[in-house]
Amino acid sequence: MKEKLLLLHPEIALFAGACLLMVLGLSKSATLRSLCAPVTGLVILIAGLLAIPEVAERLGLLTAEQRSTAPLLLPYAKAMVAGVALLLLPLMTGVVDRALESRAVRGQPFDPGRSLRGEFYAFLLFSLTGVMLCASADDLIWLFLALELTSLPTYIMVALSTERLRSMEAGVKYFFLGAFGAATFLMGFALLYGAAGTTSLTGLSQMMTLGIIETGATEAARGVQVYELSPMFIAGMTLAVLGIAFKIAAVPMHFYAADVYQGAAAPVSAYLAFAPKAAGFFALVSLLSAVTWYAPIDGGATTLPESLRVLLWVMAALTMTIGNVLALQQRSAKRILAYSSIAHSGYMLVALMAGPGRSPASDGLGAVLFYLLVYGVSNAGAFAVIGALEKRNARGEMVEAENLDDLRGLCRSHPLLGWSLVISALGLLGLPPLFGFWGKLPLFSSGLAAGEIALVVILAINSAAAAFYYLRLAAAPLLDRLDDHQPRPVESTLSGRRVTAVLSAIAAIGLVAFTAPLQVTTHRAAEDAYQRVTLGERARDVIFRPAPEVASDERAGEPVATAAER
Amino acid sequence: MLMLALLLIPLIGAVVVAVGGERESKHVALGWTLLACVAAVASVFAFNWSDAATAQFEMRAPFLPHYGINLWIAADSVSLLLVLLTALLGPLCVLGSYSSVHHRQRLYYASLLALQSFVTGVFLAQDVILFYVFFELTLAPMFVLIREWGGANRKKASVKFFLYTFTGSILTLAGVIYVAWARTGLIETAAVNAGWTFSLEFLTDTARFMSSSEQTVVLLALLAGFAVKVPLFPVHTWLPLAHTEAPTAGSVVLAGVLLKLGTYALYKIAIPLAPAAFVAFAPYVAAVSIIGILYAGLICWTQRDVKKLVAYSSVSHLGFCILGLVAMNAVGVGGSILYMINHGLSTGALFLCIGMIYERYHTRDMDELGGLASKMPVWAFFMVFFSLASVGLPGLNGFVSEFMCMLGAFQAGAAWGPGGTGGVLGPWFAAFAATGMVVGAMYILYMVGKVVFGPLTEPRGHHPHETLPTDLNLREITVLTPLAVACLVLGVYPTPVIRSLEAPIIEQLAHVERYFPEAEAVETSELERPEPAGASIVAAEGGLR
Amino acid sequence: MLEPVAQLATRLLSSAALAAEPGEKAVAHPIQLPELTNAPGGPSLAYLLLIPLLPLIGAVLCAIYRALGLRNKSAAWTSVALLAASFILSVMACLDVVASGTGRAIVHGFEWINMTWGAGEGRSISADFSFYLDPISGLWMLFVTGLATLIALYASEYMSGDVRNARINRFYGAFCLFVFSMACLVMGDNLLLLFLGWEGVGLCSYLLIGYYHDKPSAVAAAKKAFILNRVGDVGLALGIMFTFVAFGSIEYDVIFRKTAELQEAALAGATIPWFVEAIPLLFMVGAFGKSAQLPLYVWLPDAMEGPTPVSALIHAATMVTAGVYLIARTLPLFALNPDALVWVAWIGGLTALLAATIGMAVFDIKRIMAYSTVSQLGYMFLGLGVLAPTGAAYHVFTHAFFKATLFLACGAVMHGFAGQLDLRKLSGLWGVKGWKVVSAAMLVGCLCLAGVPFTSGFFSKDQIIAEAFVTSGPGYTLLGLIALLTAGLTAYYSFRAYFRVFHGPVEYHPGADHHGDEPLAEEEAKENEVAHGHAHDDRHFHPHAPGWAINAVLAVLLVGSLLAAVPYFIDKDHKGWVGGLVHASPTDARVLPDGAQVIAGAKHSFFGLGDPHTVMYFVSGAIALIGIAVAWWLHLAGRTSAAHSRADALKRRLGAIGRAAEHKWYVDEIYNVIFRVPLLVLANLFYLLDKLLIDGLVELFGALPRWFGRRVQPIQSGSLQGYAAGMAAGVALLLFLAWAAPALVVWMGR
Amino acid sequence: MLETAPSLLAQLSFPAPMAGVTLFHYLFVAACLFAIGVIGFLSRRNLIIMFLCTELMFQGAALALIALGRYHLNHTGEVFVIFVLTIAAAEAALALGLVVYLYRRKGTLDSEAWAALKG
Repeated sequence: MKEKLLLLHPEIALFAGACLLMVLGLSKSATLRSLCAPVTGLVILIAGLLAIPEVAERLGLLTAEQRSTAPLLLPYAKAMVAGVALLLLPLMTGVVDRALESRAVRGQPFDPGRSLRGEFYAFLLFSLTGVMLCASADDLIWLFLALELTSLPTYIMVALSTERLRSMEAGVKYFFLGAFGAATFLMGFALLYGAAGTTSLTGLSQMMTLGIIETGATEAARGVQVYELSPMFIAGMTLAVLGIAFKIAAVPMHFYAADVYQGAAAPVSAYLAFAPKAAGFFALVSLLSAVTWYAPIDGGATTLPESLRVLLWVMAALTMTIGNVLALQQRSAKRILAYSSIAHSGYMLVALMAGPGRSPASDGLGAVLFYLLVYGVSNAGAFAVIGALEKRNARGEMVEAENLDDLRGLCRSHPLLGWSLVISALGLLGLPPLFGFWGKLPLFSSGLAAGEIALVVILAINSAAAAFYYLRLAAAPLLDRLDDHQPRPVESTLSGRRVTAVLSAIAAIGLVAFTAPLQVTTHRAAEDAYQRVTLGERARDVIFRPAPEVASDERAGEPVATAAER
Repeated sequence: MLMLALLLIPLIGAVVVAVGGERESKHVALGWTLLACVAAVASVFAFNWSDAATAQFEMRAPFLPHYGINLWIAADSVSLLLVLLTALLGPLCVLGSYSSVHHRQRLYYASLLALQSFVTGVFLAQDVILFYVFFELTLAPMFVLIREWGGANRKKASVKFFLYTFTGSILTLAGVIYVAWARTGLIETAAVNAGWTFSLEFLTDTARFMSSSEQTVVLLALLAGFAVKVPLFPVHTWLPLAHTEAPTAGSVVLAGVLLKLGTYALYKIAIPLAPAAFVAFAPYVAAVSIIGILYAGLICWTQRDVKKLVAYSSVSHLGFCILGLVAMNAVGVGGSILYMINHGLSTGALFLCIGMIYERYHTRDMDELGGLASKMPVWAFFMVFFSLASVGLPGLNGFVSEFMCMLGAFQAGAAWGPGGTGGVLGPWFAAFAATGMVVGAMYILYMVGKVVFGPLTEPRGHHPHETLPTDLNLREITVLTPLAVACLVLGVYPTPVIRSLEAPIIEQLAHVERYFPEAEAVETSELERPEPAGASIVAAEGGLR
Repeated sequence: MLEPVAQLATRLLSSAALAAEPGEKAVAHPIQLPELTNAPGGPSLAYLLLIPLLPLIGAVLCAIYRALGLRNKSAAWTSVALLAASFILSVMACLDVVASGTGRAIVHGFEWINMTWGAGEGRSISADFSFYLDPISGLWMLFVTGLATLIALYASEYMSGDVRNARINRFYGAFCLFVFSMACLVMGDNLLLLFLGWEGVGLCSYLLIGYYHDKPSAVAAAKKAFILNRVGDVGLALGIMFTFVAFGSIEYDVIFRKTAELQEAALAGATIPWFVEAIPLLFMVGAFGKSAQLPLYVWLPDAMEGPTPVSALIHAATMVTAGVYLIARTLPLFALNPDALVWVAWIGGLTALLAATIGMAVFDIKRIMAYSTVSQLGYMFLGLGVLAPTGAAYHVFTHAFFKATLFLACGAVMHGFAGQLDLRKLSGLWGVKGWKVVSAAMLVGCLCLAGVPFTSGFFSKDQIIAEAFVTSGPGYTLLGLIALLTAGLTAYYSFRAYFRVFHGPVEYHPGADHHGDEPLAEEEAKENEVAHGHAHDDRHFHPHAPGWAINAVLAVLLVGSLLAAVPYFIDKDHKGWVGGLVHASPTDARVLPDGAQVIAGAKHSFFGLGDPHTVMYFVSGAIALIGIAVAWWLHLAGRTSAAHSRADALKRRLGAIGRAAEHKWYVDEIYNVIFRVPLLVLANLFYLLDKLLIDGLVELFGALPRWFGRRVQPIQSGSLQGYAAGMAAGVALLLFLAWAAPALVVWMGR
Repeated sequence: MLETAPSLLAQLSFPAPMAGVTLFHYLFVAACLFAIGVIGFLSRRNLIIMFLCTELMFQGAALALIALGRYHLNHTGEVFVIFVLTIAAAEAALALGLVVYLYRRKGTLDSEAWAALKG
């Protein structure tokens, strides 16, 4: 228990910061209140730093051998989350309390009862805590709590993000469906516990290894060995995966996404598109590692138990496709981004299926972890641009200029925002050599390495279909003209949003230089996580799918054999 | 170094133009393209033509070691020639659009320069992923060019162009990755781990270990991207639209070099990566390209829009190019590579000529234009000259490549004569393709007879252009003359070029020859020696660090 | 059909066998061809390169003149000078070649297309700009350059109308370019260079037919000529490919050596491989296209849209004989496939007859001459087909002279009478002042064409017809009769034109145009009119009598046509000087003329009347005279006006047939319906297919995702319960799927 | 799950007083609770009742956990349940707050009143 706590410094820091902010937000002095954002940034920064074992050791929080034995997933996951959160923070400033503050400036007495700011940032930190805890979870209970901790604050953030009714609607949908989803994976966890008799992921994997969960193997036609798992386990696993699918907005739990993202203020949507997704994928990685891909981690023929494979296959295919085809229909940029985020979850599911691999190229889990960063960065930029533009709607109130037509000619009216949007959109599209492409590459390679050719083809076609709306998103600001009668959107007074936009655009280009180390890191992290859950041992020496097809005809046979003799 | 310069000069130029002033942007752009030309000329002299097969000016930096992806550029004679073509067309495009582009000039010339740089990159890349990166990158500036300065239907055209080619090339990416992964697999079974690599020279060893079914899958994936780019017959429909809508310079680059990306990729990547499947598919590809020759040629004959006619003629011409390629013998492939260059010259020039007319008359409708010879003789001369070049008149460049392509197709598999070579085509293919000569004459002369010759007709209510003279001005003549000279020289004295192509082609063909039907016996005996595998492994390990 | 072919083949081979016997002249054995001592080229013959080069320089100079916009005759004089020089050089070259006993000379220019992909024969292709001169090509070069010079001189006056708008430069540019291409065609030492010339002359004829490029008819004619030639060129190109694959090279020397070896093999009983037999058939197609034989002859009459000098040089004297040259040049290959020769003979004979019938009916003098050209070319092919290359070559030679004469005479008439060519509108020119030379030239030309005894045409045609009877091939006797009939028809239509235009009552109506000048600006047109004294109404119309250049050239050619008979009496044992040349050239050292002799020996009497040639003198001479008599009776005797003659009654009696003949047997219309229209329909069909089906499919695929999206969108109803229901349903479904998965996978066999 | 019940019964060691009541029954009840929750969530339109249905689903899971914990003879299940209860409580608080907030704005608790965002 103690050594577990040792790795929780970031979470602890975040938690403390949250409590501090709750108080800070209520302070009488405007200056102190205005410190909320900086303090939040500081806390997140500290958390991110503490996540790095070397730093923690320097501070004496870890001994050398503790550091050396510390799991590799945590530093990456937490630092990455902190980093993206930092990128998002300037965007989040000033979401709430603008009216209140302006009134306070005009000399009216500050009414703490109506102030939300402190809570807002606090909730942000709580939710981040949840995400980080998901990464370090090694027990179903822990996982359950972490996931809930991630979501609960966001429900409120969504509902309060604007005064408009639509954000309340978003809150309602998000909360109730979220509860539904939570119940689903809770039931799943319960059944898993029932099947395995333990809630620790390691234990679960042990039970798998010892074959307690199977009811035996059937020798099927064409020498395909299929292991039958106990139905309770299957049901539990399915329910768990589906419940978590809500967090990552994957079919069939994706319905809420578009409405919620559209209803919430763009900054919050940006956060929703990233944080719960990250949490969900961390959870899925650990959970599926516990179930283990039955195979030596040989970069080749890893595979899940049949049930899960089929389940994830269908989910991935549907998620990609439905997300994209629905995005094609939209005129609202926010809805486009929402559906595209669904599609991106689908892409990541492909890699998730592929599972661990020996090299970064064939490692699906590493690909997922890496793609989370890629997606988080580009996505933040796109949402930031939308958040940074305002226009007066029919009822005369300033609202986000989220319609595609409002983005026309942005490159000329607001060059910074325009070009950031272009770059982010192309990045999400995965146009080489932007960061997005280097994120897509491992998805393809790991998927192929796992032999999921059909799925990869679906993935390819989907990315092509996605090009259609991303192209719109990129062409509107660069090439289209704003027709005169329509109101020209103005840039929000909150300068932070522009900062996020530009930063993410820069990151989308600059991070390319760090692709290699990042991919290696993610690979190590994923491999290490997998090893820990499975206690490093190969689950079973049954290779379900025959090893990568070596040419069967004599043309190929000869030299291979000779090479083997050497 | 020179190659890096050829790659970077236009790119830097693009940035400079983009941030520079609107008014002088065209002159700046011209300056940078000319600089690129200088570099190109220098590379001609620096290149060691005596061993043209080996990639020279090599520059290499590891990018993703665990993927074996390197930033690796080099040029053998084939790529160098295509780079030269690109560099030559650069300034001509800029100069050609001096008077036709008026709004957002910075973006326009920046896109042109960027496009040139990316295309150069494709021709120089020795790493498949790098190749793919440039291959995709070319889409962006071209999309901008069509979308912003195109004709009435430009939005549809640009989106169609982008999506069509993008879809294909993503599948191509999947295919390439599949090969790389298959290689890791086979290396493991060979008890040596060379890991991943995307360097062409290492990937080429993979094929011999891949079953023909696997190769078929790979080839189909590759074709998905490359055939669309070429474009091959059934997947060509994006081209006429893109051409008719694109601005003149856009069409020139599109026809001049962008289409060559497809053919070049087929030659450089498809042949070594999936040789067995390539041989197996050659007859079908050849059949399709012959259909394309006649089909597109006949369609040209029905066109009213001159530019559309030339666009369709590109489809027809590239049919010859592919036919020569799938002949898979020296003459055919040499002809096909020569065809890439020649088609770039003559068709590019034709588009320029048409653009000049369009600037003056604001129409390309053959019913409204006619007999311009009597009004603008200089233009007429160039128009007729380039038309004859593209019709394949002996003495001009078109003929050499066209004849070589057909002869190659004829030889391939015609083992009954001393002049025959291995291959899977034969006289019948050449015979059918040869009828394309007649069709080509039909539509080109139809166009010339309508637009250049015949009684003078001008669009109703036409009044002379405010700035441009009736006939070509000095600038326009300057644009066309180099192309004309190149056409003539390549038509009369192509031998040096052909000789320089021999070595690399023979090297490239070594990959496929062992899969020729009649080569079976030889090839199995060859396989007794495991050296290739071992060599590849060692080489790959070398390549990874 | 087959039986006689086999017979012919055996005879060919046996003839070769005889030839192979010792005691034959060494030249009769190609393998023993004396190696070229001075190869490549050698100092003595290096000037050969100048023969094509000078005209090329001329073309370039004319282009420069055009660029400078010169409005004087400098282009004309430049061309004349250079062409004359190149003629002199050709003469010298021929003399040198004949003198050097090697029978041929090869001069290397520079590399054109060269590629090597391995060691050994057939592993490399080389087609260079290097030239090959032997007696046959020498013969061709002689009359090509010679006539070109004369006609250039003639055109200097004829084209004077184009001086003021500087188009004369264009004319002479194309003219010189043509001579250059012709030189490449004739003197190229490899088939690809021949092909270059082949298409080059096609281009020049395209440019010159379409010279008056504002006349739609001219442009159409030019297009027609080029495309029909292209059809032939396809055959030639394929033939060249076959040649390369079959012999591993396309250079004449190699080809002829290999051919000879094949003959050896064939004599030894080996069968000729199919791909060697295919070559002559393909060459034949090319020849038919270029030399306007059935079924590709239709372009030649329309080609008369060009200026008359062009018709004279290109479309009568030189270019159209390229086909004959090709076959004569590659005769050894043809000898390997007698079928091809049979085809050649029959196509030639039929073309001759058909064209003659049309020539009888049309009223445009130039068209008459055009059809007679087609007809005479038919004779030449017949000659080749019946193994009388000597006769064919000789007929080419004579025909070049007298047909040039005829065309130039027509041109003079056209020039003088404002483009009038209708023989119903002209009459009795002999009586008009200043037209004596023209009339005389016309007379001589017609005499030669008709084959009146002791004219040049008489001797050359006679050889061919005689051989037709002598040589035994499938239906060759019938061919001979056809040839005789055609001879009669020829005499009739040539003198029909002559009698109507140059005799009878003096009467003329001017034509509409100024021999096709561009419509110049108004004042310039007037100026032009004054200058030429042309007017559009007949009352005060003064025919524009030919000037010195035209008269001089006509006089020279007139004499030349007459003298063309002389060579027949030189070198009798090879049937004339031309025969000597043909015999001396290495290309047919083997089969011919020995083969012809053997075959002649097989049937050495003409219907039992003795030596066929002697008999033929009388027969064909008589037939020619009969034809002339008929023409006199129908068209001169008792003709009172230009328009009407006794022939009208005959024509009325003939009715439909006559009209059909006058409309060229509606061949153009038929072709249009059979080929052009269906092709056009097909093309439009393709375009439709492209837009609807192929692009439609693409669009469909593009629209599919959006369609799917529209179908899916309703699920996003926005209602909380709806979403929950969707989620629940999804969970249930996937639960079942996961439970069923193992069974499913086993069932699908993974 | 039915066909696996025997194998479970084999190791089953529930105490006598409730003889015949096997784990299977508990799980069955739990499943019923869960299902009822789902059905209620789908069928009722009042937000509060819908929330209560989610609570029902939670409790179903909780019941299953307890029974399984007893079956596996360890306390993990109970521990889990305690945490579940806390989370449920938190959610309840959140839900009630939200409901009040919503009611203030719209004056109705009908879930269908919140269907403006769609597509």
